Amino acid sequence: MPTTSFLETVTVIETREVAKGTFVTKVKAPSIARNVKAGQFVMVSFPESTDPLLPRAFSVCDAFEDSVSLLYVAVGKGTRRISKLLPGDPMVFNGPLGKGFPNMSGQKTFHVVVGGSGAALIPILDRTAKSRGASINFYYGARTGSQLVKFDGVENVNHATDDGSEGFHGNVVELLKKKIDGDSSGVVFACGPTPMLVALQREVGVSVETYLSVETPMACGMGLCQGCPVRNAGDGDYYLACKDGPVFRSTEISFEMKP
Amino acid sequence: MPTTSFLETVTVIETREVAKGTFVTKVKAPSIARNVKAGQFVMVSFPESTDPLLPRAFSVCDAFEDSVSLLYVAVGKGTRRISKLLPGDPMVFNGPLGKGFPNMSGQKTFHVVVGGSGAALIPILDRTAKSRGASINFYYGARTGSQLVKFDGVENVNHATDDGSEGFHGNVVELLKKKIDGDSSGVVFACGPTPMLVALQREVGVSVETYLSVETPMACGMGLCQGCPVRNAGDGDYYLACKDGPVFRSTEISFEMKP
Amino acid sequence: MKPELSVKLGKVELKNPLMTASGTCGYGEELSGYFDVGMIGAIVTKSLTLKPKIGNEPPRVAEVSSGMLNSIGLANIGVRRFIEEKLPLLEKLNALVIANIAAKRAEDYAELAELLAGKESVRAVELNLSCPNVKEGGMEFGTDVKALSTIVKMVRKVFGRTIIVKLTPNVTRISDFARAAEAEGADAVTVANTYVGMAIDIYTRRPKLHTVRGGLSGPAIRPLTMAKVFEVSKSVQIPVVASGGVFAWQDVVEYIIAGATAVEIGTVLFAKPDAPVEMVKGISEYLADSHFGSIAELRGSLDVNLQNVPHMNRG
Amino acid sequence: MKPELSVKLGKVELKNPLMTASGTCGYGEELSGYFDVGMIGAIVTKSLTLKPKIGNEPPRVAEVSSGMLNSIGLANIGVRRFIEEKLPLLEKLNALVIANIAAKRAEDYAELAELLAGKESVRAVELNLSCPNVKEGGMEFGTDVKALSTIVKMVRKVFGRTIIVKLTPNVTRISDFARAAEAEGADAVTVANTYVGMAIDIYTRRPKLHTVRGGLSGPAIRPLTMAKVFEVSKSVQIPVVASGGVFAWQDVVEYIIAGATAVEIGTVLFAKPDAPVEMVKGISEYLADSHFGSIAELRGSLDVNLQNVPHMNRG
Ligand SMILES: Cc1cc2nc3c(=O)[nH]c(=O)nc-3n(C[C@H](O)[C@H](O)[C@H](O)COP(=O)(O)OP(=O)(O)OC[C@H]3O[C@@H](n4cnc5c(N)ncnc54)[C@H](O)[C@@H]3O)c2cc1C
Ligand SMILES: Cc1cc2nc3c(=O)[nH]c(=O)nc-3n(C[C@H](O)[C@H](O)[C@H](O)COP(=O)(O)OP(=O)(O)OC[C@H]3O[C@@H](n4cnc5c(N)ncnc54)[C@H](O)[C@@H]3O)c2cc1C
Ligand SMILES: Cc1cc2nc3c(=O)[nH]c(=O)nc-3n(C[C@H](O)[C@H](O)[C@H](O)COP(=O)(O)O)c2cc1C
Ligand SMILES: Cc1cc2nc3c(=O)[nH]c(=O)nc-3n(C[C@H](O)[C@H](O)[C@H](O)COP(=O)(O)O)c2cc1C
Ligand code: FES
Ligand code: FES
Repeated sequence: MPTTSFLETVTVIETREVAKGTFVTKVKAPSIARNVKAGQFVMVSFPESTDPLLPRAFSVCDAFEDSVSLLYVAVGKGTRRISKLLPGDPMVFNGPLGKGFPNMSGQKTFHVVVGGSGAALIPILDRTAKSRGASINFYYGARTGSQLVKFDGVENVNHATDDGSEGFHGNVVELLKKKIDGDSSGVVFACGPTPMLVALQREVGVSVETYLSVETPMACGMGLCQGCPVRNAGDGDYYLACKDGPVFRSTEISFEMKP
Repeated sequence: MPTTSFLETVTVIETREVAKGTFVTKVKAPSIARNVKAGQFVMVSFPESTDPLLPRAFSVCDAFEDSVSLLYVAVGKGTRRISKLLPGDPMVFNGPLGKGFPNMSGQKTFHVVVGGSGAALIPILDRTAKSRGASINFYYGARTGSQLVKFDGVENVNHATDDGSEGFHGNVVELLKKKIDGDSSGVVFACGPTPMLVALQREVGVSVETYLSVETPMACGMGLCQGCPVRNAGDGDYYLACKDGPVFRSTEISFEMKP
Repeated sequence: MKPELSVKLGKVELKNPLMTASGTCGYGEELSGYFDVGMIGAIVTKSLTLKPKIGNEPPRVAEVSSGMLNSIGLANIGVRRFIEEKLPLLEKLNALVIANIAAKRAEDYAELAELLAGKESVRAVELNLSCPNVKEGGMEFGTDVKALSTIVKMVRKVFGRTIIVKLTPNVTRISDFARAAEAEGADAVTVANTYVGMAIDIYTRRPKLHTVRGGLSGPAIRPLTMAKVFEVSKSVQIPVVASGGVFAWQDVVEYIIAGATAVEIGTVLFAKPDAPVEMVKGISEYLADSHFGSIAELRGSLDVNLQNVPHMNRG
Repeated sequence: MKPELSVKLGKVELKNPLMTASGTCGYGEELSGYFDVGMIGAIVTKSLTLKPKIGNEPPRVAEVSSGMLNSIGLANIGVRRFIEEKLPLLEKLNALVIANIAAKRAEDYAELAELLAGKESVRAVELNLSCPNVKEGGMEFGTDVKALSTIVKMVRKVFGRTIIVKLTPNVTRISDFARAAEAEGADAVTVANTYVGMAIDIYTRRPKLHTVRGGLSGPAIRPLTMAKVFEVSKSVQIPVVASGGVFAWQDVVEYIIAGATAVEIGTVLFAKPDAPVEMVKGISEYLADSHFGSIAELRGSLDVNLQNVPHMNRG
């Protein structure tokens, strides 16, 4: 049976531009805030409008008391629209949806690898790790330093940039490999562009317990449409990213969408 | 050859709710402001959006120096959208379009009959009459008093309401007939709902020189689509409301759209 | 007095004219967290095939202006697992169940219907004919009047309850197909499935769907399907189920005025999974405000002079 | 280096692939206040008939989701007044003129073409076949392959310059019609005219168009026409002119990638009469940014494995 989810009319509390073209929007969404776990997502739509027509999926970036935050890069119709909402404006959230990351425990070290809007997972994973007493390290990659979001109160964030303008000069998977240096005792969580996930699966997932949060096009987010298949590495059947994921054990899936 | 018209990106100066559900939006539109005459209209569209898809026609309500005002009732997609724009927001105006009312002169008395959003013509006709030294009277009808817009500095406005809550109790055509009382020396200008225009044509247009500004659905406003036919009372051919009108001599046209 | 919302498709009575559209509501239970699925006229299942199907490679969905393209490829768990696992859930939820079926051979439609005939709680079958006919080189069944007639005839023999034939809109004159379905004893026709469409990413120069072309649904198609519902309702006596682009209760009313008996809602569920709730309310209030006592009075109430309707007087 | 934008339709060379769509630009001169009509590939006139036509009763236009319905009814001043009054203006404006023609009898198409053949400045004719065939009980010419062939053959005899056949999309398989046009010597096909649609005012319960049904244009139809342009461009050797739902330069590029040689713009002109100016700029920059030297290189560059394209693998 699916996790309980809510169709909630939420209202905007505030929106901030946290890096070039990247925004965090905080909304009042009590039911979702109280039930979400790290790695789950919400489908966002706009009442009284059919443009955009389909709801958009966003990972929950943080949840605290009554509020939920989203972090997104304003690239298209949906994200540009959210970024322009004023405090008090409504949206409809459907969530929390999907299966999040496995529960964290104090026994293990968690290595979280993110790129682009995958950085949305930093605050919620950090909050979860702290509440569970787990030790967590972040590896956060971007093309250039101005795209990196700084998160207040989050420690252990290792930056990587393609142009070397901040942190490690190179990609974030290289950075992770350098840091763990063959130690396969930890757990890797990752969220970001598909090429990054493919590299992790190939270069890290074989030796370290690795979980990937995948992004596929989604029309519904709740198992209605069969629009979000992810190939099962075993029998070649499909999982649904929205119901069976979006987080998968890296050994369970095979990427077939051209990255 | 068509009147010169401009495709102007205009910016909102301010929007005021001037009666229940009725708004006046003032924009900066220098080229149109300097060239418009009373009874002409503009086609309004929104850059970067295809919803609404077609531009909307609005009579120019007033034009002064660099600015143009529109008066509208927020009933649908286009009007609701305009009413929510903030100062500085852009729209695209195409205009001035169509043929306006005939020139006014000091020799005659002008009786202007308006209903609903037809009230848009009061300010611009008043301004024109004053500049030409013509004497002008307005007859302005609505269902109820709260829908009547009060125009600063405009005198000689006679109100009529269906419910008698303000001014004459009855319809505005009756009011006009009572006031002119068989005197056919003046000129009647009218703009408003089709049933009002039909009544004027039948009951006043036969004896008094009468000009009607008609409203038809319009897709382009500039003669491209042939979407806005108005039956020629003579040969049964069609005029185009956008190019040959929207103002017609009442004896020239016959109404066939079910009012 | 509350207006009467119930409608009949063959012998089955729906408590209101709303149905879910196949493929947009999973197997029904997925919606049960959002509203009481017993309150909607009918739940129409994802197309069921004899064997489970994994469906097409991704990407399978893409958004376009006021619509979406899909090429799911009939991904489903197969009719047997449906009967074992999903039907009992739907029964428990008091849903009125209509099973949509699809196949690549005429015989397979009959076999599917026969399997479902054994389950009383499957109150009707809806035949999805937008599938490639493997014998005839992959032409859609629904674009070949003879193939359609054969399938309906075969299913009619084995299935005594309501048969609804879901027509494809991708033909020159859809009413020819509706008449053929009626002639073979179908109880209703659904007008219509999705329209063949396509979109390209101009930067990668790749199609947005793996299968290149897919089916267009959503508000973009509503005026097209409206014209077809009107045409078909003037051509056959059996009820017409409208399917295409409904996003608000006003759209349901519009289809009923055009001649529909019931109305399916599909793509809207993705953004508003509880849409049926406010739609039933909206329809009910509209009927009351407009002094209609029932859906039947509203049906086909379009005020129109048929002489104004040239075969195709446009441009 | 500036990319080469010119394209050829038969013997006529357009300086860029943009054309106005018939019926959406008056006779061309109406646009001249908004941009230099000599800069666009071609101006296609409103459909011309032998005698002037006053057109249908209003209402003739209505807005729907991402589109509009129209039933203008071919209102036009007639071919003779066009030649006398409008053509000289277009010549003066240096427009490349394509005359769109329409008729209710095959012979009339030939007569129209013959009249226009005498005018050198009419560089091509585009045959609008979405008209009722009076002899065949009002079926659209464009839905009858034989009627189409007859008309193209007759026009080919009297008109030596470029003949473009504008196809209707309201058929099961549009490529059959494109092939017929090619076989009779047409130089290009336009894919496609508007789609039959309908809308109802639910409060008056009257159709939004006097003729009840009308033609759907605008972004809503773009994915549909995209699929047809792709299909037709794989079926014939002659150039395909795309027409349907272009609102931005990206849409023009998408059609060219799908296989179009030229692209008509229609409904967008109502909101943006100067749209061609920024479209030419956008296309030009796209080509440069993507390292294409010419439109010809971009044409049909869709990266696609044709084996992924089932005849109709949807749902
Ligand atoms: C489970 C899940 C979780 C997600 N979480 C987040 C999140 O936390 N933050 C977030 O920003 N997004 C997230 N996404 C992606 C999100 O759903 C949207 O696709 C994305 O935000 C773009 O939406 P849009 O409406 O602005 O763009 P659209 O209008 O849909 O697209 C506009 C254009 O941008 C391109 N485009 C679409 N997505 C991207 C992209 N990611 N990068 C670059 N170009 C793109 C498209 O090809 C298109 O041409 C998630 C997706 C899934 C499936
Ligand atoms: C020459 C001309 C001048 C015009 N001048 C003005 C003007 O100065 N001020 C003004 O407000 N309008 C004016 N109009 C009408 C205007 O163009 C729009 O049609 C109107 O404002 C509604 O637009 P919308 O986008 O808000 O509604 P839409 O989204 O187009 O319509 C929404 C709903 O409202 C209904 N509706 C549409 N118009 C009206 C109406 N007028 N009253 C009640 N219901 C309606 C429609 O049937 C529809 O169901 C003029 C029209 C013409 C042709
Ligand atoms: C994602 C998706 C999957 C669909 N799957 C099926 C299907 O399996 N069988 C079927 O008969 N129709 C299927 N359809 C068509 C719908 O049932 C419906 O007829 C169509 O989408 C038009 O309605 P709408 O615009 O309300 O979505 C599907 C549509 C969508 C969007
Ligand atoms: C108002 C209007 C009038 C039209 N008149 C004609 C016509 O006379 N002849 C013709 O061949 N096509 C006509 N068309 C079809 C257009 O030329 C074009 O093929 C169609 O609108 C699709 O393109 P678009 O979506 O860019 O508008 C007309 C379209 C519209 C909207
Ligand atoms: S997004 Fe619809 S099933 Fe996953
Ligand atoms: S509105 Fe297009 S011709 Fe008048």
